[in-house]
Amino acid sequence: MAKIVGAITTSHVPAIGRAIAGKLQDDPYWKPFFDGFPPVHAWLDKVRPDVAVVLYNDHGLNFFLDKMPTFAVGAAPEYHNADEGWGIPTLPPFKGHPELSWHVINELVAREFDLTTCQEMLVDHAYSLPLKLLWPNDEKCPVPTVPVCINTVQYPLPSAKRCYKLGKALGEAIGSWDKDLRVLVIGTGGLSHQLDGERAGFVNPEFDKAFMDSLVSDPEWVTQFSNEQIVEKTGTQGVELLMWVAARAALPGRVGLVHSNYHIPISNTAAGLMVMEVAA
Amino acid sequence: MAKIVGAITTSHVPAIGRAIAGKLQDDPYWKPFFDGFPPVHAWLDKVRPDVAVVLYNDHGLNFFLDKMPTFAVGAAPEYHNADEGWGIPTLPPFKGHPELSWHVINELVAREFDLTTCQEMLVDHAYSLPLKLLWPNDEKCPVPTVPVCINTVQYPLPSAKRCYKLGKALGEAIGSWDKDLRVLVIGTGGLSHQLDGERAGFVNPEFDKAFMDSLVSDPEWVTQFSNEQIVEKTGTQGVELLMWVAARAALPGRVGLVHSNYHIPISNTAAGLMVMEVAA
Amino acid sequence: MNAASQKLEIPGTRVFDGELAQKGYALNKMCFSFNSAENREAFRQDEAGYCRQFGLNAEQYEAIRTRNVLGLLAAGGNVYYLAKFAGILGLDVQDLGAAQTGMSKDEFKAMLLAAGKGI
Amino acid sequence: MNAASQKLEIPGTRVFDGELAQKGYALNKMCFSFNSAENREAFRQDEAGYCRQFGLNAEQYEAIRTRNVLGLLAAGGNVYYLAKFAGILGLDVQDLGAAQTGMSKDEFKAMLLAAGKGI
Ligand SMILES: [Fe+3]
Ligand SMILES: [Fe+3]
Repeated sequence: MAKIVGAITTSHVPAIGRAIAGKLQDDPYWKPFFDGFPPVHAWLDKVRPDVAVVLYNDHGLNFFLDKMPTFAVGAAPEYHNADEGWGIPTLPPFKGHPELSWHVINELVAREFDLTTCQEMLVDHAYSLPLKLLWPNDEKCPVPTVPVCINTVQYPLPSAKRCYKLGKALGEAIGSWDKDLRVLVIGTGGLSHQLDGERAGFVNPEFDKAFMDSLVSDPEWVTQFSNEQIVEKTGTQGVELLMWVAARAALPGRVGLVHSNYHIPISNTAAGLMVMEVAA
Repeated sequence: MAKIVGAITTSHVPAIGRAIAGKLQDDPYWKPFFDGFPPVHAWLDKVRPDVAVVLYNDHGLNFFLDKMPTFAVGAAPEYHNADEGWGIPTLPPFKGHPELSWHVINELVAREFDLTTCQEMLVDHAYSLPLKLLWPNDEKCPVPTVPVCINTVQYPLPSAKRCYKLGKALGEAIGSWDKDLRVLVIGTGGLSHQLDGERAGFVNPEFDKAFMDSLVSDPEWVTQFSNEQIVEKTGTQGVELLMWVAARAALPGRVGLVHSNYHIPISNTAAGLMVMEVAA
Repeated sequence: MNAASQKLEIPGTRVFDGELAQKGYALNKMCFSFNSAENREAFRQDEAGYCRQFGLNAEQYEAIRTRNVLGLLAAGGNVYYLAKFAGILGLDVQDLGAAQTGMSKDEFKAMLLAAGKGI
Repeated sequence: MNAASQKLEIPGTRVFDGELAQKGYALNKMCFSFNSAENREAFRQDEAGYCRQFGLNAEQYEAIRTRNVLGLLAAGGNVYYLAKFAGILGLDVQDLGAAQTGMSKDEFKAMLLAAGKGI
């Protein structure tokens, strides 16, 4: 049976792409952010995942308001990164894993998740950049991936509670996969930031820290809040922490914290990073 | 508060469009089918709905396999009928009801249905023809409508059990709408038929009759079956009865049967029709 | 327990699952394009070129070329999309039914009428 | 009980709900089109014509014309789509932040750096 090796949660911001392209990793502005990743690379070398399931949110590249899914799961042989409107160089295509995709889709629909399935799907910076941060030295992402996209564009968004349930069911689905492979779960988004409105630039390190702690010790803590309350506490785009909630929930039982980092700011964003393993 | 006046469930087949265009209502082949509708018209004259929520399945007009939703709800000001590939004349656009659409979307997502929301949406014969059958003398459908589309194209389809829950939640959502309007629920699809494969032409009147009876007396009866079992009993497209399950479930409590009709064949299909009211 | 593994065998019947959906993607995408009259005309003008443009494999192209309905299904075609191809050929669902069951169209229609007797 | 009616007022903050989604549909559809470099160029060539083609209302067009970020939000713009318009103008999210808060870009950046001190 398949085994989940752990979960990595990280922020994503288009500016990371510019920093990578410009080799700014050691620039004083960027160093505290990029310095979070070598321990992750060491952990990945140790656990050697065969495939990654990536929870992320689309930023208006693949989905528009004519067909806006709450939860979308990719089932393509390959996922292309594409121009999002600002002409940043795109990363090479990501290999898919249709067999795991369909297994996950079948199991989640059987568990009453009303998925949108995507046999063709463009993936944006929320997908491409975290994978590049995890495997910076590989020209192409070395593991095949399965995208799971959560709507953070148009309300009503799924609640933190629903996302927790999605993650839990996803973990069970992966665990029931009849293949002897090691699966990594990735959640990208957040932490506190707000791009739009008079409150632009809002961040909330106290809440972010409490949230990061809760993922280890009490992962359902955040499900007490409505999305509007999460926005109040973390900013309009802080609600992207929903991907972290789902990724953590995919890990069965208690977890151990392998590594974490937290830094403000990158661009307008409070950047968080966590690596969690299933407790022995 | 809004009030559900009842539910109408009916089959849909492209050939009905050809029969209407050709004025074949009194043709011996078509008469037993069209004769089912005058009692429905009389009932509609009595209950005078202000708006209709239409559960139907798309046949590859609005959705493709690149983004195939389990449940999609329309939130457009207007829905256009369009060429489905065989060049049948299209019907005039259907007026939407965005306010009810968003109310339903908000309530259903709050109840953990993972909808795809559609602010632009083409509607096919499964939508246009049943509405034309209900209001044959109006050039345009006289009531605004809200589309709720259930995937019957690509497996895994939502189970009958999940569709029952959707319908129940939809009924609660409508019932909680703070407008003094009369809402009609429509479900289109089925009954037994199979278009594809060596078993094409399969129908099953015994099962259809049992299913129609069950909607009145024991609406959860059919939820004991998996979709594969429903296909075995009703044919590959017989599974479109899922829309009937959801429409019936939207009616709170016990129902009275106002009218029903059943006729084989129209085209390859066993045509069913039911009008149900909430029991006093 | 594994929901996906509960497969029911139904004679003469396929459910369009992930396996078929993967296999038939190019074919179904082409048929989906036939919602547009312009695309139907482009297909009529140059069938082989149109099929190539959508990346049909040899099995799919052969089934299109020979109007082989069961072959199209075996190649991953989904009936909801294939119906649009049938539209190009001027075939209705009873023509398709006859073609798949090996009956004449009259026999196929008679079978359905018989099924409606005495219900 | 009515899930939709539980609205929370957050100063300087809007959630993009059904009401804004309806209001901003044309504007957001135009901004979505800016994923394509060709469309960005078409906009640059003829801003007014491009906006007309997408059916922007007067409020939306005026906010586009005057590069008024808060006006675009008030007109139903969604930040994820508006970011693509910002891309055309060569603005990053810190330019947008400054524009919305009335700070200079340097002040806005300094505010964020200060928020990161001593965490
Ligand atoms: Fe983001
Ligand atoms: Fe149908």
